[in-house]
Amino acid sequence: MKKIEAIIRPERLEQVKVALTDAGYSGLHVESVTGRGRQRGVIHSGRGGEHYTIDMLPKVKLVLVVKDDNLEAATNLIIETARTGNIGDGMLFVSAVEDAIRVRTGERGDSLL
Amino acid sequence: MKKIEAIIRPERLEQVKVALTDAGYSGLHVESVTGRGRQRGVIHSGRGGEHYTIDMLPKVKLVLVVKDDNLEAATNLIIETARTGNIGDGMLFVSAVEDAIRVRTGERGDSLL
Amino acid sequence: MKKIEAIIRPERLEQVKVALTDAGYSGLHVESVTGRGRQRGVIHSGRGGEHYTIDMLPKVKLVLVVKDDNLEAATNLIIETARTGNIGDGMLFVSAVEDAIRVRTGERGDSLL
Amino acid sequence: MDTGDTAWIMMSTALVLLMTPGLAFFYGGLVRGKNAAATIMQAFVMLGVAGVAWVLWGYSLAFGPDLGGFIGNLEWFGLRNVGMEPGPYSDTIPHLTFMAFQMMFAVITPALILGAFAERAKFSTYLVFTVVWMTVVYAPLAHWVWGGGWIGTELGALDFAGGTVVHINAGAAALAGAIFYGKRRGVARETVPHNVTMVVLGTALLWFGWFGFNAGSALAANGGAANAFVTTNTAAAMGALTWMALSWRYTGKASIVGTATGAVAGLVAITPAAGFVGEWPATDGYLNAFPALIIGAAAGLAGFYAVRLRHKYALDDTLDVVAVHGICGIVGAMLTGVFAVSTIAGVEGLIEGSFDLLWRQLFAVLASIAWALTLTSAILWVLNKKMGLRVDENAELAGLDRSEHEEPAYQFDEPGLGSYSGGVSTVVSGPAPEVGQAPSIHADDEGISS
Amino acid sequence: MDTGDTAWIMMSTALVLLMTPGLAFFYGGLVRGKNAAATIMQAFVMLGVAGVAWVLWGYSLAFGPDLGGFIGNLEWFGLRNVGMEPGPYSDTIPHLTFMAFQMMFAVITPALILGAFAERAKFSTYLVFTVVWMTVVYAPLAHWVWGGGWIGTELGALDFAGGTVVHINAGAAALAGAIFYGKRRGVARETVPHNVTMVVLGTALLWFGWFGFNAGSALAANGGAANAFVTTNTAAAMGALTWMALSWRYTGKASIVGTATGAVAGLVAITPAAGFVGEWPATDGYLNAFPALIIGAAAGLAGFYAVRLRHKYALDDTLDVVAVHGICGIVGAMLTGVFAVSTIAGVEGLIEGSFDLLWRQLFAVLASIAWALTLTSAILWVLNKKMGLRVDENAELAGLDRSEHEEPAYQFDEPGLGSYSGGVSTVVSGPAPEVGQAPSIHADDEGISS
Amino acid sequence: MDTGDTAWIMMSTALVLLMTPGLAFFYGGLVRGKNAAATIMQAFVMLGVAGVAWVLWGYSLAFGPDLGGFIGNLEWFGLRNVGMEPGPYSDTIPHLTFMAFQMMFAVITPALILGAFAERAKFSTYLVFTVVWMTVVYAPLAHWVWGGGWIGTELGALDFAGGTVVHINAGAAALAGAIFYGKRRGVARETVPHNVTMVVLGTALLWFGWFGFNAGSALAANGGAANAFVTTNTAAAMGALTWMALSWRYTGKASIVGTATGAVAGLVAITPAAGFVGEWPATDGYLNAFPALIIGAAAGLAGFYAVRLRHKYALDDTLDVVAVHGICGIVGAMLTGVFAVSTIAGVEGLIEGSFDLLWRQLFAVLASIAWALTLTSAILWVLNKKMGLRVDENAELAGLDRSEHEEPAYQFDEPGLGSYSGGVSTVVSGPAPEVGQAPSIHADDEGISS
Ligand SMILES: Nc1ncnc2c1ncn2[C@@H]1O[C@H](COP(=O)(O)OP(=O)(O)O)[C@@H](O)[C@H]1O
Ligand SMILES: Nc1ncnc2c1ncn2[C@@H]1O[C@H](COP(=O)(O)OP(=O)(O)O)[C@@H](O)[C@H]1O
Ligand SMILES: Nc1ncnc2c1ncn2[C@@H]1O[C@H](COP(=O)(O)OP(=O)(O)O)[C@@H](O)[C@H]1O
Repeated sequence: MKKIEAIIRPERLEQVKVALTDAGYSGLHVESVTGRGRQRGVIHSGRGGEHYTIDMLPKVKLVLVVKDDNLEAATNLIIETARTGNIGDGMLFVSAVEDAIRVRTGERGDSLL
Repeated sequence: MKKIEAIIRPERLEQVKVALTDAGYSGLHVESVTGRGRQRGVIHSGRGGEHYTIDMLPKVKLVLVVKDDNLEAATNLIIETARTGNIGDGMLFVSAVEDAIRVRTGERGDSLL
Repeated sequence: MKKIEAIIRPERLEQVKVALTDAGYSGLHVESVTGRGRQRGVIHSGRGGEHYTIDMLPKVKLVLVVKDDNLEAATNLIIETARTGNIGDGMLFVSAVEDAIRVRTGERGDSLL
Repeated sequence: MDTGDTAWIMMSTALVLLMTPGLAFFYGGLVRGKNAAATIMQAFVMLGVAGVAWVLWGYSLAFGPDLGGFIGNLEWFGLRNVGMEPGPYSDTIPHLTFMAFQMMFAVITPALILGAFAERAKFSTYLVFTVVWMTVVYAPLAHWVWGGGWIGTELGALDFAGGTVVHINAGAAALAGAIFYGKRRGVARETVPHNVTMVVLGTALLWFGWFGFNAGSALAANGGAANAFVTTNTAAAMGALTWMALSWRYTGKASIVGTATGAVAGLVAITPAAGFVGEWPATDGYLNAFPALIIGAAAGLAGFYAVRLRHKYALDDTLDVVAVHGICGIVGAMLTGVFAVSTIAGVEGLIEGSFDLLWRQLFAVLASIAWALTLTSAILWVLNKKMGLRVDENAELAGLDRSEHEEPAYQFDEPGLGSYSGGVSTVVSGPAPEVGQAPSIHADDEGISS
Repeated sequence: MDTGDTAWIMMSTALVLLMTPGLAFFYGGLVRGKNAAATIMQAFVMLGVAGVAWVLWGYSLAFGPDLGGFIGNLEWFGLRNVGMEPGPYSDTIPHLTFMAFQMMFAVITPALILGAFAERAKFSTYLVFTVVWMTVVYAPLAHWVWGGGWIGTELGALDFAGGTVVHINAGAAALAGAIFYGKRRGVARETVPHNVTMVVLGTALLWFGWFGFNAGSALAANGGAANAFVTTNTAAAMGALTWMALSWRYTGKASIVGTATGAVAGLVAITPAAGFVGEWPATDGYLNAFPALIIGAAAGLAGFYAVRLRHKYALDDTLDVVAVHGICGIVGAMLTGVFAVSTIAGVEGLIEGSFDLLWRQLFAVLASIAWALTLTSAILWVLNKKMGLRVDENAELAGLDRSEHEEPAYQFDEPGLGSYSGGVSTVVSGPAPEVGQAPSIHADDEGISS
Repeated sequence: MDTGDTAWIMMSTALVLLMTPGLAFFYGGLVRGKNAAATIMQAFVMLGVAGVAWVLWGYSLAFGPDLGGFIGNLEWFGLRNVGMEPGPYSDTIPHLTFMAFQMMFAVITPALILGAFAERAKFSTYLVFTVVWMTVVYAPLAHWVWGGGWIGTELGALDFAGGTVVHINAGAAALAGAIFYGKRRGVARETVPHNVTMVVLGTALLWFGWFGFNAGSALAANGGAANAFVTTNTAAAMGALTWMALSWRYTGKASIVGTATGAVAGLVAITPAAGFVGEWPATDGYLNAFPALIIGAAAGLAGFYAVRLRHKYALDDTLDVVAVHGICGIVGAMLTGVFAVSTIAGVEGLIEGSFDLLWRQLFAVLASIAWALTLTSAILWVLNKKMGLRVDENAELAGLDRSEHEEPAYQFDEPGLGSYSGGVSTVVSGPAPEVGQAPSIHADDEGISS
């Protein structure tokens, strides 16, 4: 089992979700984060006619645990749907998950995903 | 060291926290997430007399890092306390943690957990 | 690649961010969490002249994915900058990351970090 | 008819109207976020419920031609012959204006009670309760005190703007409410207010509107109104400072919510007294500010310790209606008997040496409590049997916003993020579920029971 | 001059002023969080825009000396000779007070329209639109109805406080707006209100202010004002209950936002009727409350089903201005023809047996719709060509708060946390970008296009 | 006595009362979320503090029988002989009403100052400061200008509703405050407003209340009040548009907070002038709107550039009180000398060819600044020695809501989630810590110092 953590633009979440649903990935969860990378920040205008650069930008972290076999496909799907081609599109990290358990039933393993 | 990430119902968090305390797990943290799985969504009523289904549901992600030996016990405790038997009870993921460090003292390792 | 998850005081985030920038770590993201550990909680005063202890404290989870070589340096930097010496300074967890991908370009691996 | 008086009472009516949303925000800020919108709704909807019931039958029962000192008859049903000319209660303002002014009192009084059973009340039962309560409990008491009934005319107790009719009445009903509804689930003693800024907003609107409540009760724009205006502000200010000082004494911190609550406590206590107290001693007008200062301070003290006492006992009067409206209302009604002066009130209070008024005040207080407590208990007992007072456990844990209205108060984030949000993916507009057979708050979930 | 009348109309003017922020919060609560501040701004800024334009030319065009029944001339430009003495419209209040009272109507009417194209309007074009619209559409219609023009004097249709001038006018303009602006991107049918508590706050301020709007339109503190005050409150209460009941019927839940909307619908519908209806039947004053109750209920019904109907069609009238102001305005204007009674209105409505007024009302309604729809469409067509009505897709997805104002509504958390926050690290105060060539909302980003 | 005048001034008093909560929200929205409740509290508590101090000694010092043109004596202590009959300041309203109206000015003026040292002030010291300041700085200045003292009677400078007494006074005190309190920790130049919707709410309440402030200062419901009402609205509208245009010019975006601030700037500047300007030129009443339009525009310009200037220097006047109240107050006081006309003000301004008034205005401005700056500095210097003005670093970083009041403004989420929430697990109600020895905000933590 692999965990995909994709930090993407909030505006793209809806499309990515739909794409994942269509591809059969129903389980997922998202968190609200702020991040920085290449993108320098977001501009805020003050009442004195100034610009402030806020160095942390609002992003969404989408977390998806998949079977090892689906990793490549899910990764590509997310990347392609989330991409706009501009700085700030985000990053995706992959790590290993050892077990998954359904709280309701206590079932374990790959079959839950 | 193992990391347990349990995505559970917000309404059950208090009980799970108490159960963990009683069992001696004092350290933990929680995040507010929204997720979807088997549960189809939450219903919202509009002023025009319609129902909207919001496909993402509010959940809590409880994160607990435990010694390898305690994994099974902690997992079971969380599952049992968080369970209501209805769809939407959540999922629990386990992954490996390589190190833990206390910021205040710089101490490392299993003994912190 | 390693993932550092540092749960620190919200008040120290700004300094840690600046220190990381100065040391050349530009990419990172943060999440708002509440946690408990050694610290017993935060006090709330009610209108009836009572104190309530809220057992969960607001913390920031700073997430930083680094090359294996930089793990030690980044960890120390965070610990030192986030430390105040009082209970409640937080914990830092390290785990393995298998891959990193830039959404915009599809590039992979260590060189992104 | 006098245009100045009419202008002032129309304006006062508008001010009192604003108190109900003020109360909605005061209460709404104090509850937990998952009940914020539902609590605000419970207060706000009274503008509709009592607004309609009052013009239909409420006004006629309370102020219509007297039946044996006990209640008005239904001659004025649907505002029959309540018109643009002055009515029996004032020569200088239109009868309709007097009716509208009184309506706003009938709107806010049932809303006050909801604080006792906030965060667990079933909305449908609540609506039935308020209609019955306004008709059966409120209208007769208003008649007794102001509509030509026995308390005002025979007993001769004083109640300038609603110490008995509004606050003691609501406070006693709240006691019955807290008992009959029972405790909230999973709440140790008190919860943390979800929005302190909203509490202050509500308090500000209440304070602002209370000038209409009290100074408007003079039914004229004259010196009496001016006096009521000043005593009102002074008691509120003193109540706020007193409560703030007490919270500071006990926790080492000045409580913001406590300061706001103290202002409300002061306003409650001055309500029955506002237009009757002022000069002290009467002979040379020395220290006109003191009666109101003392009443405000007494209200702050009484309210604060009543809240502490309530914490000691098992009573889950969620928003402390008994303490703030019941106890402070009693304090105000009794101190009216102390500080009333003949030059203003036309009757001597204790400071002019007469115990007489004090006894009459006590009697009126006890009669109001007995009346409200008994009847409210009876109503709640029946409603509990027939409809159920509370939502079920799942609904209570999920919060009333979601379970009773399917409308969370806040959705700050982008769809798919944050707490109660999510992308609107499907719009299901039919088939309509039957009324009464409400759907589960989850699309495919039988509930979230433990 | 009468001090009581003057006091009441000054106060009414202040009350109507407060309705524009009220509307700002009503609308602001209904939109998504990323557009909250921008939507509030669009309403709030009308206090500035129309506040200046009205004293310069608007008042003179609408109420200045008549030119052929069609428009006022510019003799009163810049308030020339509009002074402290009574003017032609009332003997008992200063001319300036009448002017100020009317100004507040000119402030809120353009603001009403923005609900139709909320969440996508370009701010600069919006400003130009409102100035042109107030001058070209609003001022003439106000003149026709109240300023000595043909609808009021020749046709003899009734409009007490703005059924045609304000609500039908704004509703028809909103229809044009929804069509010309087109649908929001990525929104299926409706979005979830981001802050229900703010919706209720806005409704409360609207209801409070509406007493000035309607009872103030009597231009005196007399029985007529008292009657308008009571009909206003009654229709609002009944509208709220009606809409609540309907939402309950269809979803099994009492909608909070629906109850608030129902109150607004009732207020809209009673506006043209407020000072003309009341007694029913006129002879013995029986059931004075009923005309307003019926108008409120009709507004709740009409508004509710109009919203449902709108959902069926592709029209993205974001905040249902057509339904709530257009349709309910028409309902009110027509029912004025039904319930007007000669003792109050000086002319017989249908309940006194005469169809005459009803036809005149219908004609006035149709004329207002035709006028507003045609001219608003023409203005929007031109503005779309010249300036563009909408923001681009990136800006719309990011939300107007960030893209049009660079000021997110909320920043609750510590810098670096939560949604739209972050540590303020660099302050760039120059070089100033050229006006019109607005910088990207991201510091080094060409936009977020898909 | 006149009922219309009395109705208007009672209503005006209520309106001015509402300005203090309005200011609380204006300021509260501008600060960071961790200081929101505390900032609101600092303004709100003035209703208690000044409300009590004023009826005890404040009114007597400011308006009581004159002592050498400098201050009133204490004959009216505790409202002794301040009663329901008209007093020396007006024949048509009760003395108590005049007293109450003036009280609301004494409530809001100290609250204005807090913006200069927001986000770092120690609450206990702040309370002491406000009581002393109201007594030592405000009361004498009010006496000089309005209470029969030397500025009003001998110098003959004009101040209709508080340009010197309220705004310049508070602005100069704010300058001393920003200097003595010093800069906030870790704040580069400015922070991001945590709630723009709250800023607009505050502005709306201020604007609404300002009609009472200015038009109420006519002390009658007459043509003069009507004129003050209109000039007030016009200057506010123009101030808002001017500031909006300037922010657009510099950032390419229309600033929402800037537009709101511009409205406040316009309201500040028109305050001394409201009832004295209008006709221009006086002879044929041409262009009555223009003086107010010019004053509003001047205020927008002056305020905007004063904010920019302040950013250039090290002064941490957190919420720009010096710019918005000090500078715009000076602009208004001076332009009163320009636009006052003899038909309204009884004295000729510059536009009628006389420089005389302008010099008197300048002298009054300079005297007010010198007075307020010197005395406020002295008070702050002493308080800093004796009590300390600021909270310590840990408290400032944690935010005043938690450190000074232990009441975070917002707790939106379920217990255990989100920012400042958590399950209430233990209720510790005793033993009470000693006053002054406040507990740490963390249950077992010695603080969060770096
Ligand atoms: N090393 C890292 N560790 C943790 N998060 C990172 C790291 N690098 C980037 N991120 C996250 O990824 C987001 C996108 O990165 P960014 O460089 O802005 O986009 P792009 O890939 O288009 O240049 C950042 O906002 C941040 O949240
Ligand atoms: N593959 C997955 N990856 C990430 N999160 C998941 C995954 N599957 C489920 N979840 C999370 O677990 C939650 C519970 O799952 P759900 O299917 O609704 O409950 P149940 O197990 O009772 O059927 C979801 O809301 C989602 O947040
Ligand atoms: N075992 C754990 N699993 C997950 N989070 C933990 C664990 N232990 C501590 N934490 C997190 O670390 C934070 C700091 O720990 P705490 O014990 O309060 O500080 P200190 O290290 O100064 O004693 C806690 O608030 C909690 O969020």
